Amino acid sequence: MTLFLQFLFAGLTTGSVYALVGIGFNIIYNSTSIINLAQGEFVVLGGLMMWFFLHSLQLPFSVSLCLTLLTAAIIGLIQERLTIKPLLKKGDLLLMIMVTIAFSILIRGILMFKFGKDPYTYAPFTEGEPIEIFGAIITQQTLWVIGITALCIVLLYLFFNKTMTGRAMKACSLDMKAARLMGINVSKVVMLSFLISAVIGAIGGIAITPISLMEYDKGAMLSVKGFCAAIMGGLGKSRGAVVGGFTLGMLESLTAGYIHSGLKDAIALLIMLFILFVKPAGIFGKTEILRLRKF
Amino acid sequence: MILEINNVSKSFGGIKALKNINFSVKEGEIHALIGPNGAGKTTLLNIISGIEKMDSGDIRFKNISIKGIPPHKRAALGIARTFQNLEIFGNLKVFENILTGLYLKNQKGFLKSGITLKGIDKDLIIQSFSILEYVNLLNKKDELAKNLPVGEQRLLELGRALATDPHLILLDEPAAGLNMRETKNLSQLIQKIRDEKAITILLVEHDMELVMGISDMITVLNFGEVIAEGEPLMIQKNPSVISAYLGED
Amino acid sequence: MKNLVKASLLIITIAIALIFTPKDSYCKEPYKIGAILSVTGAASFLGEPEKNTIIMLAEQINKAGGINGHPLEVIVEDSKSDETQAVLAAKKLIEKDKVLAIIGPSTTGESMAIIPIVTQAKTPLISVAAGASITQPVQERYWIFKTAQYDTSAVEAIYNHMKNKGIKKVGIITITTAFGDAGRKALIEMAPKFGITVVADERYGPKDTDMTTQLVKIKSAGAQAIINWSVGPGQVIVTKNWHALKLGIPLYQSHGWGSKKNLELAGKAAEGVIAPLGRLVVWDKIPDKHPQKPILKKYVSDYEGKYRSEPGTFGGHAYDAFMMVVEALKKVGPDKQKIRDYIETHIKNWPGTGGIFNMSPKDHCGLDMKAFEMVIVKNGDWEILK
Amino acid sequence: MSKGNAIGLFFLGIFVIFFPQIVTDNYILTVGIFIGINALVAMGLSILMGYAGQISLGQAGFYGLGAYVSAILSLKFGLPVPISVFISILTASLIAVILAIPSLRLKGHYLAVATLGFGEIIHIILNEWGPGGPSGFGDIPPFSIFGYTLRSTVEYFYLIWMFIILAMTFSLNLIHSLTGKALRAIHDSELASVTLGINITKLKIKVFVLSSIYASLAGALYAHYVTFLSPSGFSLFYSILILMVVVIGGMTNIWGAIAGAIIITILPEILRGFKEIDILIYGLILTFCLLFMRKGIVPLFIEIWEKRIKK
Repeated sequence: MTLFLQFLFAGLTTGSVYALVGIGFNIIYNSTSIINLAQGEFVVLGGLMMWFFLHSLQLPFSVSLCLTLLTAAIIGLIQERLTIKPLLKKGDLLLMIMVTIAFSILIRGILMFKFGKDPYTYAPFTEGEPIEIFGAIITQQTLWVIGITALCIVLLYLFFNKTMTGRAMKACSLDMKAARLMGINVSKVVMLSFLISAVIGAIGGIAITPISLMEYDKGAMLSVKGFCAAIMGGLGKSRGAVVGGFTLGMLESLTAGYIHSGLKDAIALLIMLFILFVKPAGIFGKTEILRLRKF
Repeated sequence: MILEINNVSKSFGGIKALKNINFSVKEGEIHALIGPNGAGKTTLLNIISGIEKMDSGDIRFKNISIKGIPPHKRAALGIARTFQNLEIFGNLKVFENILTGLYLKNQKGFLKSGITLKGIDKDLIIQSFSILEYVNLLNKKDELAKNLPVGEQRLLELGRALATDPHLILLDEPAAGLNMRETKNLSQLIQKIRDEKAITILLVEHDMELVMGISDMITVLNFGEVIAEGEPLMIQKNPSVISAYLGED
Repeated sequence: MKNLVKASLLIITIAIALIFTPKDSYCKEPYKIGAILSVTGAASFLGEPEKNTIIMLAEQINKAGGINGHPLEVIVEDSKSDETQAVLAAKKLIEKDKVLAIIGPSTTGESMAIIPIVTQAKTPLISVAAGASITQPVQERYWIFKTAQYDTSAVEAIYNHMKNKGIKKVGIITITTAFGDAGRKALIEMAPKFGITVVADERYGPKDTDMTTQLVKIKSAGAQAIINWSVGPGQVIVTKNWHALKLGIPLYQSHGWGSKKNLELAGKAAEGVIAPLGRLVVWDKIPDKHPQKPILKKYVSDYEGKYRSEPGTFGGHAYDAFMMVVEALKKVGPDKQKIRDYIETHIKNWPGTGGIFNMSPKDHCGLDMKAFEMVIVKNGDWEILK
Repeated sequence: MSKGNAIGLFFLGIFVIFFPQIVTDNYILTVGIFIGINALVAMGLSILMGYAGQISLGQAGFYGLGAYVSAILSLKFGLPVPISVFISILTASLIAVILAIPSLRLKGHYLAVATLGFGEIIHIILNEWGPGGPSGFGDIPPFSIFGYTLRSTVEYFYLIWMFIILAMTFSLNLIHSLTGKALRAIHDSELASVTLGINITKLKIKVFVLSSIYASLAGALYAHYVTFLSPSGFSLFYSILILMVVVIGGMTNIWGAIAGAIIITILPEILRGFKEIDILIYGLILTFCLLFMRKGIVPLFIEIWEKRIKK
């Protein structure tokens, strides 16, 4: 029991980050049908920039936090304005997926230039002894990570359901043409979706860095895993990404715990492929007829 | 009867786009399908060509049910179509667009294509030219399709559909965006296709002059239902048709 | 007119200055040595200090008048931690630059990839990577040497220490890279010799974020100690997880642990971690009479003076490789066969940064477990265990 | 095949035959070999992207599969090299079919996703179960055929470029056949293509299998040339590198695969001086190409050339 609980906690920690990255994927996918493969880079950006403000500039925690989120938002904005907007009109999805890859390499290059290849870390948000629950141990930072993820989910839910802007974005994801006819500024929605995704990724990075350290090239792995999470939950369904992320984290941890740790990455990917082939709309989604896409 | 639509229904997220549609198209006729915007005309064409699935009902083509047959196989059976929002292959040359239509009856294996040195048969190219001549586009054969004006793109789509050697062509608003002269040429061309090639035509069109001028039979749709059917003169006098159109205007 | 006079005066002054500048004995043809190092890419933490070391040493030697009057020309190629690039670099050094010997590559995989090439070209290769397969079987590795300690030696040092402490069951956790894999194989293979059983064999990826699952599993398998074998962030995460879980069993790290950076990143979580480290890392803590001490002192202070960072164990491997080649060149001149023979037969009781080397036709590495000191982390610093 | 392409191929052939006679530098020939290997992988992806409108992020998986299967069969099972190369290609294309059928039946980016997952799985498998694990393994037999073993760099140069010319001929024939027109049609409008009776799923699967064949062949040649393999060269990074080759060279023209391979293979040699910012430069080049030179180098040059002729 203790053992199982301990595996569960480990799964929750990694699952939180996967979920946050997965949500980022979905927000952008909904507004543009693009798979933003630079999503993981924003997690890295969050962790490294936080370190930069905290340790290099010696700023207080709250200021560093705000500045980090601001930086991420700006980079997200730059990505959309510079690389997505000019291509969106062309409607060539193939090109847009590639440009997100290009942008991820760009961010990675800049981060390496600035921070080098060393890993970075900073102190946990609260100092203190780990907590024991039924014999299983959970660090305070882990609780922070899970708590922050939960908070993000709640805030996003409120945003998309209770605010005008959020509703407009939701409308866009259902039918872009109709949304445009209804007078929604689609270009703004796309921009906003990149901005929000960037900030969410950065939040994940800020929270996880004290546990897992952060280095410039961690993003690709996070993108792949976050993407698995999004696929598992059904691409485009925000709730799906949350469940997908935690399921994935849990599965990895349980595989490592009960089967073998060498297999945990393969298991995650195999499940993703399986879902893709058998139930492409995700665990929860209904398989709809996917329309022919015009390239 | 070359095409029979039996009790076809279709709904999109709770909204019924088509309700128990029944009508049939006689071989060798120009059959028009008219109705106000949102009446479900294009949806019906999509269902006939197999791009969208119907919820219930049956469609018979040449007395065979084509329910559940994928679109490319329907094309092989002899159903061709054009699109309201032009779907030409913009990056291909005009005559190459026709070649894509000829692919259906002249395709070779993938491997064979890779080891055949001489490329596309001369015969096929000549055939594509004669189709272009038929639709009056021969002088544009080497241009990129995307550089053609809308009117000629519509002709190109028609030519491409002809290249598949069909028995039935579904025309989705072929006159949209054309000027008077172009519309007139188009109507002559459509009649020529029926008369010379004996191809049946199912025409969705808003231009009433064109419809009334060339159709042998007209079916009127409104809110997903057939409200009238008959020859042009009869339809023009039908009170429910008039009210449907007046209601729109 | 005035300007013209000024200009000609200037030219004359420069010309005189050039003529009378003491030449660095550039009258003799330079000796060319090649180096293939992972300066960028995944293994850049190895290649970077290695490259710095070699450039620094070459400068020092040329400043001191070169080798027997011949200047030394070192051509460093970046293999980008990629075997394909290493092959290309080896071809270039041999065919184009016609070097007398090659130092590197930094990783075992890259070294293995170029062994056929240097063997065919009959060029001595002194690898700075650790894998035992680089120099074994030694009869097939006629031209190949290496200066990094065997993984097996590090394992031996750890198991020896455990034996003395009465530890009989260990759980190992290794990274899924060539480094971790080599360690894993050595750990499993050598355990019986020391009466030790490996009760858990866990792994993690180079970009994994949390290893608590593996550690808990090791503990629950009844291990009395944990051995982690990795380089990079993984070893710090394992340390942090180990500390947070309060497992109550000691954590051993590999010889890859020897960087102050790790202590900084792990903070107080690193307290009590034990690892076999080369003397380079703890050079200021070894007794003055130790034969390695003067070499280490000079090397570390030179390096830190020039690059403002610590050279680490890996820079040391390049130091040893380079100095072996230089000594051979000094004694036998520019002859590839003679350089090889000299290294094989004359590097005896030879103090380097990695240990005291004893090369022989049977051993092209020349180091054993005596190259390591068992070091524990105490108060944020290293402390040698007696 | 069009006249221009036939002439191009002829000159490529002449060039390949005489290049090693003029340039005897083994280093440059080795660079040439690696250009050839990258070009072969890129050629498949170029047809897939430019003609079937699909993207694969897992070409490294097929490349690695080809390399490992052929190496293992010849080393551990003692099969003659050409046979093991053949079996490795067969294995890769079989897996391509298994992967393609479900993901190409769906519309959109599912192939990108599936191949991404596939590539990573192959990487993990090679790490876990490949001979030597992450450390890799050596002593792979060199390429030999009819009892003759290829040893020198020149021989491998000829071998690899012979395969390039063969693959190029096949690809050009295909593109200029009626099937090629159908493929281009799919790229422009899937909707119109199906209504013309083109079985787009089947054609896409075939193109995907073709791309896997090229990639696995390249991998097998790599294995028997370098004679050492480790999983590190077959990661997502290589898939993206090949993607860059195709984008830079131009995906609507398969000559672009060769041009792109030349640039991407030589670029690291040029960038040696910029070691800290090389990733940045890669990113900038790729972004630039996608935003401002979408067609890629080869189609761009053809366009400029045609304009000049018209004048």
